[in-house]
Amino acid sequence: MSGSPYAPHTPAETAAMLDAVGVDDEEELFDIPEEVAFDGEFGIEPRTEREIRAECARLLARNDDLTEFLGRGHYGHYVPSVVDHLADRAEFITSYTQYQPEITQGFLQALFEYQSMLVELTGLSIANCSMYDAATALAESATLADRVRSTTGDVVLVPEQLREGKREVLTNYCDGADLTVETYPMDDGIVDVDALAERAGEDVVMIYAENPTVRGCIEEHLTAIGEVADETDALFTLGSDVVALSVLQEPASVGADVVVGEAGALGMPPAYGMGLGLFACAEEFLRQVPGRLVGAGEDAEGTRAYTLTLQTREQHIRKERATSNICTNQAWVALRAAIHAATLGPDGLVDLANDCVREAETIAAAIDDLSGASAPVHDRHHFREFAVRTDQPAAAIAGDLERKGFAVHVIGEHLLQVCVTELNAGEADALVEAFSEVL
Amino acid sequence: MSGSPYAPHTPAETAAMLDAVGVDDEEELFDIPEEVAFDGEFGIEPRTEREIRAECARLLARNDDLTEFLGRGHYGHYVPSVVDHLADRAEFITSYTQYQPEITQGFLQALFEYQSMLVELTGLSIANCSMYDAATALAESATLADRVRSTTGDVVLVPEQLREGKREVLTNYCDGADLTVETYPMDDGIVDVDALAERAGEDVVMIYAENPTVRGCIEEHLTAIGEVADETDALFTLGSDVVALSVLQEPASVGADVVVGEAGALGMPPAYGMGLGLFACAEEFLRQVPGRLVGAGEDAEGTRAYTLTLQTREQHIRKERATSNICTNQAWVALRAAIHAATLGPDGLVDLANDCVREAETIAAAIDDLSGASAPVHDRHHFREFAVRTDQPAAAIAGDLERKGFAVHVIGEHLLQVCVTELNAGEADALVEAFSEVL
Amino acid sequence: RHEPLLSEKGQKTVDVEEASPLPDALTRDELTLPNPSEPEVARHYTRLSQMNWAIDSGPYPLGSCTMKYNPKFIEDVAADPNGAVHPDRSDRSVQGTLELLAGLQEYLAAIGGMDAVTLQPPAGAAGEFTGILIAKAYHEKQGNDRSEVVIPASAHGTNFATAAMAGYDVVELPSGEDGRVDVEALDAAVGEDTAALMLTNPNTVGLFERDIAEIADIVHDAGGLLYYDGANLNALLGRGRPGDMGFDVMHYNVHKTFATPHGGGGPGAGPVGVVEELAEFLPTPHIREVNDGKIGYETYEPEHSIGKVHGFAGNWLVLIKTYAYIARLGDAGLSDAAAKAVLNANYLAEQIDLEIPHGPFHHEFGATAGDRDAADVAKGMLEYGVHPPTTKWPEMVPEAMLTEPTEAESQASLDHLASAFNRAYADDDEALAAAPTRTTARRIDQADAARNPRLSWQALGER
Amino acid sequence: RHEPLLSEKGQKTVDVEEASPLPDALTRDELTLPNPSEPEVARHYTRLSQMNWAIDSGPYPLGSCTMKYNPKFIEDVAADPNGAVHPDRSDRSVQGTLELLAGLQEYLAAIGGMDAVTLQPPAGAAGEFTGILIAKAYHEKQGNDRSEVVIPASAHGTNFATAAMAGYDVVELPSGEDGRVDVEALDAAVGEDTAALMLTNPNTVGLFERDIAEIADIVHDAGGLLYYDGANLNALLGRGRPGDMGFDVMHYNVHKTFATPHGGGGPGAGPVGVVEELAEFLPTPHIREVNDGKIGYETYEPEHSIGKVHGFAGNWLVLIKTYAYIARLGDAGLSDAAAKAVLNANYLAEQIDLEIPHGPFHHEFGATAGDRDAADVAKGMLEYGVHPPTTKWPEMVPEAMLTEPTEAESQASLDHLASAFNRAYADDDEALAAAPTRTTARRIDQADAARNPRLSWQALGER
Repeated sequence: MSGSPYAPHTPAETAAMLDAVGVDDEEELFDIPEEVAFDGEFGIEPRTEREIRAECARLLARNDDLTEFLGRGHYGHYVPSVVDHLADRAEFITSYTQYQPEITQGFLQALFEYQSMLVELTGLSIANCSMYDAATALAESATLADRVRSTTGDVVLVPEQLREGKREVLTNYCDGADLTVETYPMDDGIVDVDALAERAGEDVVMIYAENPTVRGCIEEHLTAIGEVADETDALFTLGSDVVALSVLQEPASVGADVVVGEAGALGMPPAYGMGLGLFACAEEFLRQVPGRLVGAGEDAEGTRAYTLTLQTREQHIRKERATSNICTNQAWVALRAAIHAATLGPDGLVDLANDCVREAETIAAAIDDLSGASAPVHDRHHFREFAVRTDQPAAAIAGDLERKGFAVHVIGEHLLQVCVTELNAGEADALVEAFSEVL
Repeated sequence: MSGSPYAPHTPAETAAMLDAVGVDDEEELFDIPEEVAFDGEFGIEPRTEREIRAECARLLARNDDLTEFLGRGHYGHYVPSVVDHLADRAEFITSYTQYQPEITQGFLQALFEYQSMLVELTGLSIANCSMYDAATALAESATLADRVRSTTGDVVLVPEQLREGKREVLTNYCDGADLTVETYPMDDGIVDVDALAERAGEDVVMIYAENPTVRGCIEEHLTAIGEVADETDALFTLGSDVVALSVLQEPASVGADVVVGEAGALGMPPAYGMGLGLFACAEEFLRQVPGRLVGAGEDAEGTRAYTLTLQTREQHIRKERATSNICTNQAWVALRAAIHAATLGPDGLVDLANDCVREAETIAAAIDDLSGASAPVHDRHHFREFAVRTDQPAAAIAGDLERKGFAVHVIGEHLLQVCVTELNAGEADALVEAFSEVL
Repeated sequence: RHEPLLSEKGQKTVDVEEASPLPDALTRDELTLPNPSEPEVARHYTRLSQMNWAIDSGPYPLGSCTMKYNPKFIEDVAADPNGAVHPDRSDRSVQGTLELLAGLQEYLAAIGGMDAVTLQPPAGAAGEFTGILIAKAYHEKQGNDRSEVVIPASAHGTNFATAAMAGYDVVELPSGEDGRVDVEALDAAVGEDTAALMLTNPNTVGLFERDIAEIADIVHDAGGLLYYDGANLNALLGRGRPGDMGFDVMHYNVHKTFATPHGGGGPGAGPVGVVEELAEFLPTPHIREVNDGKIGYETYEPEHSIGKVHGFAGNWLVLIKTYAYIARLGDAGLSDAAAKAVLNANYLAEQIDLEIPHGPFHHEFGATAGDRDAADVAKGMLEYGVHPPTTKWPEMVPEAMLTEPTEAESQASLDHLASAFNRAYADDDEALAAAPTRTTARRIDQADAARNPRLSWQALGER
Repeated sequence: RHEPLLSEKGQKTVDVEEASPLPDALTRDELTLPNPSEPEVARHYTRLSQMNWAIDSGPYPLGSCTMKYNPKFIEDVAADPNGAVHPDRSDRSVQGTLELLAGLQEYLAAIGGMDAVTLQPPAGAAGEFTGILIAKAYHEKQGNDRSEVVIPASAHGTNFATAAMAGYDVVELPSGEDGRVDVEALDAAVGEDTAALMLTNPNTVGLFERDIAEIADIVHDAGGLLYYDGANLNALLGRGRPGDMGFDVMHYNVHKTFATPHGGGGPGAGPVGVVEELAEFLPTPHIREVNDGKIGYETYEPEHSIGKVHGFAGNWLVLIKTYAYIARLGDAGLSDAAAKAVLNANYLAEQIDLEIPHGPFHHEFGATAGDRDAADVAKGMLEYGVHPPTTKWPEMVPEAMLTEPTEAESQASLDHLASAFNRAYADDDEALAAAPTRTTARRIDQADAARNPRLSWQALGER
């Protein structure tokens, strides 16, 4: 087969169609001046699907088989099979954005339910139906702050301990809005509220904090942070993830205006950083929300029906005055997260989150018992992950661990970070054993 | 969770239902006399789905990673991904037999199409919508021969070279019908027609032949065999498979009354012998066919519709006078075969079959070039597989090959058998190389 | 809503003689088949699937069929490419496969109270055939040719057909007044010609054969064997084991009891369990653990094996799913499945207006449509968006609607089902005769389809 | 046909303070969510899926969206568990992932005629943002602050929004008489403030910008860069490359050009290609081959990297599917995809009764509904079982029905689509206003939904 295997034309059909169009061959239909036409080759040899499956399997088998104790914003939880089976249904995965709601009620309802789950988890009234990932969701919250700013300032305050990728994405979005990103200090792993209060003021349009923090510490001063933001008219954006939100303080209860973070902690296996941006906010910002929103309405018979709504916020209507340029989002990943959450139910979610607390504590204590390391570095409650101080250089220890089959983060010269979920908890003893050999 | 994770009852629902039924707990509903009641334990510890997936993956990883050059009735061809994706759709795989045709038109049509493809491949008018495998299909053909016998005999004649499993299953079915299984000789891998003609006669109710034979030889005397059967009023049952039928002589054209064989050569990856019994026969035996048949009819609006038909042949109606005891069959495997055939189309099927001829020839010649082996043993055309004569004991050579990562059949003290399809053709050079080292 | 046949979407004829490297005499002339592109294949079968009811569509309360939810993860377990091996591999090269199957043999033996289990039979009916062949081989080895198999009238049709296939005469035992085996009639029917009694327990209207111990004594005293039809084992899990009740041989219907998907008709698997005395007759190959320090598991031929009932080792993909399901539930889950299956049947029975002649029933019940036609009521139920029960069987219940909700339905689902039941039962004859109207096809004339069999697109003139 | 909300099927409140090992001050009080069992989850989403149109349901001719068949095997390639790695793994431990991605970078560079490609942008719009940030970084490095981005009126809304997000003023260029860029107007609009011209080619009604060489000269002469919006690249495969036309930076929409599934809104991927001069500005991490004898591929930060546009490395699962699709088609297949996409658009155009103001078009065309309301005609098409085209956009075509069938439709499918088009177009206003009647939902009042936003089940009072 020299043509596309996915073009269904038989030679006879092609001939009939060319005839109907009135040309001898397809080339006549192209209106490309000679001077810019391409008649070279890409040099890509077509392969059969069997060959490509074998080729990609062979390539990916070159990845080392490590047990990952990695987190810092990208989390692996066990995704029940039912999530794959349902989300992979062709009617979901091969569909497009729901521009004709009468024949796309299924996906619209699923996204409406996803929004509703986020409303419950955050306590905020509005959740959109996805951003790309936690970093872009954070960045979009800054441009929202810019649009609704009630101060004269242009500073977005972020914690000094922040995943670099988030900071870089945030900076790129802030640049275009003439905002600048500055940091405030941390106190033993959580926000130094006094320092934050001192820094806050007229020039600050948004304060960002995380719970848990990038080092896995559970923030203890959320209410105080909310008060600082409130007093200085800054938007309070809280970063978290859908599993942590199941048990940690409800963002609305501490005065958060916006919640961003990683919703792909449910529904997605580790996928080299592919995520699902959670974005929720208070009712008052409804018309400034970036991204798509699904609303309930009625059809001509008065039956409840769902539709994309408030589209005048979006780029395809509002162009340069849109709330964001986002078009394609992560709808299918949101569907996966919703199915995963539904499968777990509130009991399963809370159990999962509680295990994230217990396991981190247990393993930190076991590492702390070893000579040559102390953990957790911060005297705080932890969620999923914690930092480890090492006597020897951290990079060398991580390298040794990798040779023994374990991956951990290096976050400083003498600092490692370890993340535990139910996916690797069974290997935690082996990790501690390996630590004892390489410290 | 101590109960079944697939029983949806919340404690409150269970209580309400018990109340409605008027009992305090479920145990009251069981009417089992103490003397036969079981109050022990099975000793089966429940595991989570994650644990079971890991456990089974670990177990199956203990299977050696061999390149299989194995056939002899169970063939591996590449199954396009689209087959899995479509056949795994819940509406197909979680459905039951189509006892209510008005809401199961989809599966009925798919099975009707499967039957139609077999009608085309065999040239016979009737194909059922599956038997368990080639062996049971062969056995059912003998009981059909018994029911329609026009001779006074009770002998079923089979080739001396026949897969043992087929012969054993056939014998078990024949026993109950008071039939006996006898063999006729082969001549250099195919039927010795003269010997067969001599043996045939009044006492023979059925003659079975295969094309290709169990050793991969393409039968050259089909017409003559058909004539022998015709002249002696024996039923002529021909064994084959759906790929071979795409190019080899059409069974109807050589006088076959029944075609049996392996239809799982399409649609199924190697599955430890799990198969799909092909069963087709001439119109005259319609009411003696074993197994299910899907027919076209009309609904109340006169629209074409499909339904299970001629069910009075079946056990659930006719009980001990049924044409077979078969109830659950291999419907989903038939669906897979149909999707695979549709995806290939006639061009793809013929190409696949032609490659089965060419590859076998090429590799036999390459092995023949080695000292210490000759191939093919039979001076015939081959399909997919061929026998190899070895100077050294075959079992030892096969063991050596296995240590080098290749699996072949041992079929005699100095006989091996090698089967080539597109799945292993890419490794054929390596096999020949390995042969050269171990012969 | 009509989906054309593949053949109606375009076929192609290939000149095989021309294309084949073989001599013309060995090939067919040509081959004509549909030639859709992959996108067309995907749409065709996606559409067909949407025209098909399934357990994932809603309740499927077919009595004696046990259509329960099929956990999705068992599909992923079965899809492991390391399990995709050829059956002729050497034992030492497929230790993983053998260990898993040996583990399943043990699970099933424990659940049935049996001493040994073969996994070879590819379906329940094949299991019956295997079991009866084992009984026959046992009697023959005893030098004791027997000619009859006794079967209650309420048994599945397969029992009768199986006995006949194995060459036995069938002695049909009418149901007793209470819907169970009439022990006196059994005593009269059993004798020196009795090879076996085939019994379903609970029986096909969900009644436990309370006299099973006495029944077993009668059959055993006459030198016969007791065969257990596993169709209703789901109701007994953890509360009764055929082996403890005196059964000598049994089959398991894994799709009914262990949630393997039925696939629109199959594949199933019908493992057979036997007591120690019968183990030597099991089909070949059988799997056992070895402890000679070399390999862990091996296949072998039992000493007096009946040979084979399947060309290879049965339906592997179904067996591995069975293993995964049993492992998921464990003792407590299996026991709960039975409890909830029985609760659901009893709860549903409370909600419907139809009379149920026999009880106390377990996981299923035979309601009677009385003076209504059960098949018509079933069509009426289609109108209300559910799949109806099995109709007009077993015969001991007039106009029977044999109903088995399984443990996988919620209270809300049962209420919905009951409502459909009651509405259809209350509909007038005219409405029932017109039903269904909202389905892919309207009422299909099955009698006409049987009178004028058109079994292929060729027969429709579509080639 | 209505499917209740999950919340309507039963919720549960968990006392989190009680359940959590954390101090109460650090936890929420309680959590209330639906608690369906797995069987109920399966039925809920199975039902929802059946209420959703998809490419596997039928043609999806949304202009500029390029909804083509998604080969199934690319899903299996993406499901490989060996690819499920964390982004913070060391380079040496994920050589397979890096090699595959490096291979994709090369494929895309060859197809676009670019020198370097980043795979990080998670969607087309993110690709635009990346490209414009690169242009901005380039100008800044030149010490050459520019404030404007020029965009034709017919461009996608994302172009305008992207330029604004990057801090640029937008200069909108009205379409010329012939539907293409008016070169004189462009000449007038471009100057020393011009950072870039963003251009889609073929444009959004399928017209090739024949003057592209002159356009490129004008922009380049003014010191600006040329940005290529890859939305319509499917039409050019093998016949024209943005790099050869003078474009400096471009994004690829992999779902449009390379058949990755759109997933009901996403995820996508928007790789960005640049000419050599701009490679130093690409996002970090970038992937390159190393030849120091140790490892094969590494990630690194380009010298003047713009930093990041995604928290990690983009949408991996989409990228691997892209690789598999390109590998499947190869040169000839890609070229044929473009040929058939253009043939299909032209054939379909021949079959419909609506006027098409501009041509010659390639893979899509902007038909006009004339004095009919395009959105109403679209609803009318739903009545005939197809998905309608994009409506009322771009504005250069009055009552536009922007139609793109893609290469994946057969002649029969196009005929069916044309028939739906023509029937709806011929229906009277009343019929159109009443349409659709046979869909899951009837016509939905979107204005009312926007006036009274209810965006959660809580807002519906369903908690």
